[in-house]
Amino acid sequence: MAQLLQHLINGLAAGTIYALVALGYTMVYGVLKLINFAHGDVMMVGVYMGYATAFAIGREARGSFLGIAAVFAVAMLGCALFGFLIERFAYRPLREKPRLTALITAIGISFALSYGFQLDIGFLPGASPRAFPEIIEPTEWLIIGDRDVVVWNWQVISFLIAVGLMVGLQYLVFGTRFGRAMRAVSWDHRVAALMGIPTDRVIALTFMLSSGLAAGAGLLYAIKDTSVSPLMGLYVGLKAFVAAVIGGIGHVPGAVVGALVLGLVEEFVVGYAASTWRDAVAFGFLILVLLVKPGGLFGRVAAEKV
Amino acid sequence: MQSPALPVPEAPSLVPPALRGILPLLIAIPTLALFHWSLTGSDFATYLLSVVGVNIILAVSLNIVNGMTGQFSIGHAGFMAVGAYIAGYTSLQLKEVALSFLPVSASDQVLFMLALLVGGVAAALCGFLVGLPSLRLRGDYLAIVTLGFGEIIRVFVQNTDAFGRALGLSGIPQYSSPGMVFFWVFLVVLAARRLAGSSHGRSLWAIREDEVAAEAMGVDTTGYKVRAFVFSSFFAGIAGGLFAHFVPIINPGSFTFVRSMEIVVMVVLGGLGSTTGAVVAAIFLTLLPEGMRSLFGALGTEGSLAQRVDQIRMPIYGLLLVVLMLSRPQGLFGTKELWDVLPRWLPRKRRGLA
Amino acid sequence: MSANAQPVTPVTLDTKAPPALLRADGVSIQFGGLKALTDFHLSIQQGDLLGLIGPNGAGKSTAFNVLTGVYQPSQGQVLVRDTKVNGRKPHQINLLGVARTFQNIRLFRALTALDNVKVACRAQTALHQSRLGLGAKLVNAGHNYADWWKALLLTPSFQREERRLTAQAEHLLEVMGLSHRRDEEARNLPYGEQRRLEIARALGSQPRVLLLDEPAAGMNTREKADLMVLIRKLRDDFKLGVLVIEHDMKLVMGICEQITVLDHGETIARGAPAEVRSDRKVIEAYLGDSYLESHGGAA
Amino acid sequence: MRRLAPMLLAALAVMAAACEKKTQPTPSGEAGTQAAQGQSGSAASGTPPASSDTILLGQVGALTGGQATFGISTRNGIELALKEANAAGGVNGKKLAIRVYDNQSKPEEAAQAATRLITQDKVVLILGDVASSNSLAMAEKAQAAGVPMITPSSTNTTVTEKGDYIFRVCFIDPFQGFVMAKFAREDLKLSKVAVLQDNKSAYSIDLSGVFTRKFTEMGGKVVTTESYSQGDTDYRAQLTAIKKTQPDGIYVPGYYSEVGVIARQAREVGLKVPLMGGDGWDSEKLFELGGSAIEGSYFSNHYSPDNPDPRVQKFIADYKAAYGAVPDALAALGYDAARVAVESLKRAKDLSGPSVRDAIAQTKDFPGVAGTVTLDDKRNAVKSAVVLKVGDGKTQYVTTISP
Repeated sequence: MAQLLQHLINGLAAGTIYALVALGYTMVYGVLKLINFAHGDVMMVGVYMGYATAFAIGREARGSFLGIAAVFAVAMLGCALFGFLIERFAYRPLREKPRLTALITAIGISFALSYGFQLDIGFLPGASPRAFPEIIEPTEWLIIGDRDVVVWNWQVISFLIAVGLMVGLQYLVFGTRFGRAMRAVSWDHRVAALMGIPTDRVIALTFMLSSGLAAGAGLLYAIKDTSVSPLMGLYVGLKAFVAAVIGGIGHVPGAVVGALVLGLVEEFVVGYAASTWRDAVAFGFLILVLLVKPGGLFGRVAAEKV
Repeated sequence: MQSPALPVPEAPSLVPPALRGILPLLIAIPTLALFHWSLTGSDFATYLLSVVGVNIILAVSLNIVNGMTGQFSIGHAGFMAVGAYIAGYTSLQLKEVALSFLPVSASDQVLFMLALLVGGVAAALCGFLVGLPSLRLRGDYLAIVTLGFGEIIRVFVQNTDAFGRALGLSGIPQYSSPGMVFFWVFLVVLAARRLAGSSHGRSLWAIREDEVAAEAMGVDTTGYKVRAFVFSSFFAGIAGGLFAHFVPIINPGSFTFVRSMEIVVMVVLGGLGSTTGAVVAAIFLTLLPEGMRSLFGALGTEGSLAQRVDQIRMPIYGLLLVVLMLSRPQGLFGTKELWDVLPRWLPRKRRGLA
Repeated sequence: MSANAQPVTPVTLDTKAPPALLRADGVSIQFGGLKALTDFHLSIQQGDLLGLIGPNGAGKSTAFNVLTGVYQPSQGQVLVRDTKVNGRKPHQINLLGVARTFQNIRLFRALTALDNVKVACRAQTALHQSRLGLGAKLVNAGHNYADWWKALLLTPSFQREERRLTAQAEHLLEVMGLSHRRDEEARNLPYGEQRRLEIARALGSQPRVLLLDEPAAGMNTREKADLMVLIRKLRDDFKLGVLVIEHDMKLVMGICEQITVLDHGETIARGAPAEVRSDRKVIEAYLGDSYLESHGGAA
Repeated sequence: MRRLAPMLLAALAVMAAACEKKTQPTPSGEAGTQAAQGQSGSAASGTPPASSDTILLGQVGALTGGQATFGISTRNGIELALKEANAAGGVNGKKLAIRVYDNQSKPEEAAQAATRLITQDKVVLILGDVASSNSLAMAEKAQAAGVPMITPSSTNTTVTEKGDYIFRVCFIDPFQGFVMAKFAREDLKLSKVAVLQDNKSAYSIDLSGVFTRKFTEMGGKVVTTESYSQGDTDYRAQLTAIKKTQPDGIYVPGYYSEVGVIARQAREVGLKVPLMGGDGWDSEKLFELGGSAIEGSYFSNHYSPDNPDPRVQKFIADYKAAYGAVPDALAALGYDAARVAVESLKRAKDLSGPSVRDAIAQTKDFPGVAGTVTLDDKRNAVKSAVVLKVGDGKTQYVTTISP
């Protein structure tokens, strides 16, 4: 029983972080119908930005609230700018071109980033993983029994941050003018442009938002698992993408639910079945969901107007 | 039925109809033999060309699904893995076997062919299974199912002792030769072209252009999509089999989704639907990293920087992809074939897809 | 077949005639809460030229989609020569002899005009795979794969088949006056020719019933007049039953022998053009007062 | 038909064209062209041919991809050894040069790079990769071409079974698994051990298999075997499952890049028992990644940095000066492999494959930094292993176990 509870907590912790990354996939897909394969790698870049900041401000400042805020701010803003640049120079020129074209540039960027960061030249960090500085000193937040179940402070903090970001996002999409513009662009960006919506700006902002969110998620991830590496984006990105599809890609709450479900499924497969089959089960689960609900858990397959 | 029965016109070609089917083979086999003979003794060319050939087979076969049928498969490496492992395993089992009525080398080639076909058929069966969800799934959702399939295959192999788990299958006899690889390249190109020009190919194009209209015109869209998957994965399996017989060790790390992505890149770069485009893109992208090696090698061989340059190839490869797509978003040839984009003074084919 | 005819209220029209080529019996369809079509009846015989009219959103295209299997009816049934086709896929219904065009032209844009027609011609040689047992399905599947092999091996029989398809498609292009566009990509054709090409393509599937969804949309008066003549000619030459959705009153009234009027998914009138024209309900619901005025009170 | 003949011709033309294009920017480089056109001419492409004053060696390693960090360490070790050898006058007056190719941690790339080294660059000897599957791919090519190959750290038994040109300077998996089983049973007196293996690494699976067998034979019990995949960062689920079985030790035969994080998370879920591992642990990074959590763990290794032997201390100092880090086991093995190669080249009567092979095969009691190397008739190094304890940011020598 205690073990079950512990697995539940672990699964949720992993799921919240998938969720933040999955939200980035879903938002970009929503406005552009583009599977942004570079998303995970953008996240990785953000984490390294946070890593560099944490070192720059020194060991003492790191633990303070301001220190943490600075690390997150630099990483998220830096990453948002980075996302903007990628959108501006790699995706925007291809917007009216076949959809697959932009997908290939996304793959190109993904390769360039994940391989580029493996170089040990100049500021690039090199291939080996590094320990992420403990900007949040880990302490037990809740202990049940003889350490049967342990909830850590960072689990609570990242859960709160994640929930806060999600609520904010939901408000942004459904409660603001920008969100309305975003949804309009998502429906049909040509028509939205005709209606006077500055499509380019909306798309650019969406990219910045999703990249910033990815950086935040990446930092939480790095805090949770205490390490950073150039390939981390590949794995997290793929899983988050799967989560977004399970929830119904393009659907904001769907991405969150999909990610939590995926986090739990993975945790329980490893905890109670064979850990070697984790990835297979994750993908098998995905295929099963899609066969039953072809648009994901929440997405609807729009009936094509004939 | 109501339309007047039209007389079927006679074949306009000089070549008798019965011969048209096999004539390319009659030309290709001696050419390939010559090609094979000219490569004897140059191992690196042999190896490199084999890789090029395998990538051509992969790109051309994926083009049937992604380009001609307009579906979006990103799990091609999975089919390749199935072919590679099944063919490799078959060859390992048959290593000691020889057909008594043939000389050993000929017998090896016969068994090799057998192993390839077994691998191809196994991959085709998987293609059938993966194609089935296309009953219900469209576009990106189908894509992620293919991706999932590829990953499941990888995990399966990684957990199966018979397939060597993480170490992979090694000691597969090196039966493959450029002649054999390019024989299959020739077959897949021929098959893709003939398919494109046939009524079946037209049905695939129709699905790509407008699935609803195709369905309304009596095209069994699901059936065609499944068949396109089967056809394409058969050749992917063959490519895997060939791959296994010249590397000659296969392990799960060679069939990740990054690999699938590389094949998708070839198809899109060549121009979705263009068979020759896929061929050219596969050649170009396969030789590109080796070319960079030569380039960097020429720039300097001493010093520690020179030893690091090999790492720089992959980031540059990624950036080049971006630049290429920005400069030619429709791919090299669009949906056209090589001869449609050749200069005017060269003899041209009639426009159109057939 | 008539033995297992369902106990439904027969369509009130002409019950003595041979089984209708295409018949809708009390078809209703709902999307969510919205009733797009209610209790729709229709019957098409060979030689008929029927019209289906109604204001925007009246359910005309929905009716087409139900008849061709794109949508499944919530209630009622669709019969092709007394065979119930509910639940069958569009391509299966097409193979039973029902072909259509689309309101918003849906050609295979990157294919040549000839290839567009050949796609439809080809399909007719495929086997009917509607309600087959497993064994038959397997045989069928085997046959399908064998067919691909024929194409790959370029067997003489395959080549003959290809030539036959080409000849057939060329003939249809000629009928529709498109021979000069044979090797042009469909997307490069002018609008009116695209419409005609769509009809040629529909004819390629050798239908008994042809459903035309606003065939004259976007045409000028002269083209429309030509089209009217052409549709009649096609009906006679190809021995078809034709159902036309049209906005242009003149066209419908000019060529159709019987007209069904839809409004909000309900059939509000049916009859000869003259009857429909004088139907008060139709005038109010569909044509509106302005029409009455402009046509000097046609009734 | 008419459309096929030109197509074939075009395809051939394209192939030729593409190849030419590829080497266009290369001023002197015709390698690609020649290769593609099937002329096995002399190695061109800016490669210094095996001229009179240099001897060219080749290395293929993972410089990018999931295992890049190991490949790069190996490369550094080799580089250092060659630098020293050149400073000491090279081999019989000739300087040594090395050509390093990346295999992206993929066997097919390894085979391609090895073939390129052999036929284009005409190297006299190849140094292999860390991952056994990559070394196996290279071994096939090296053996077929009759070019000797020394793998620094591929511990899978099958590698050297590929043929008489393939050598290694490290011990093999069965031995290392045995060492830890013996140590755990006899020195630590453990009876219930859980195993956590890297399912993506043949090395890890082998060690875990041998350990399980030996440990059971010695009367212990392996209570559970869990797996992770290289590149994972969250092991809490496995560790929680392990915790349930209440082991008194955990064997984690993986690489330091994962082990450090595993140690932290083990402590986090409340597992206080010692961790044990193999030479894959040996890196300064282990302390960084594992922090205080890794202290009190044990691993088997080729050498101990505490070894007062001046050779070892000098190597560590030189390596630190050159690369700013304490060498890990892979760097030490790379260094040893390169030095064995250099020594053998000195002894070889000429630079032909068979002569070099024979010279390598005679290696006996060679004083490497990672233990003394004597090659047995299966071309494996017969070496003893040391067990190290991790404590306070460095390792402490515990014991030596001989085969």
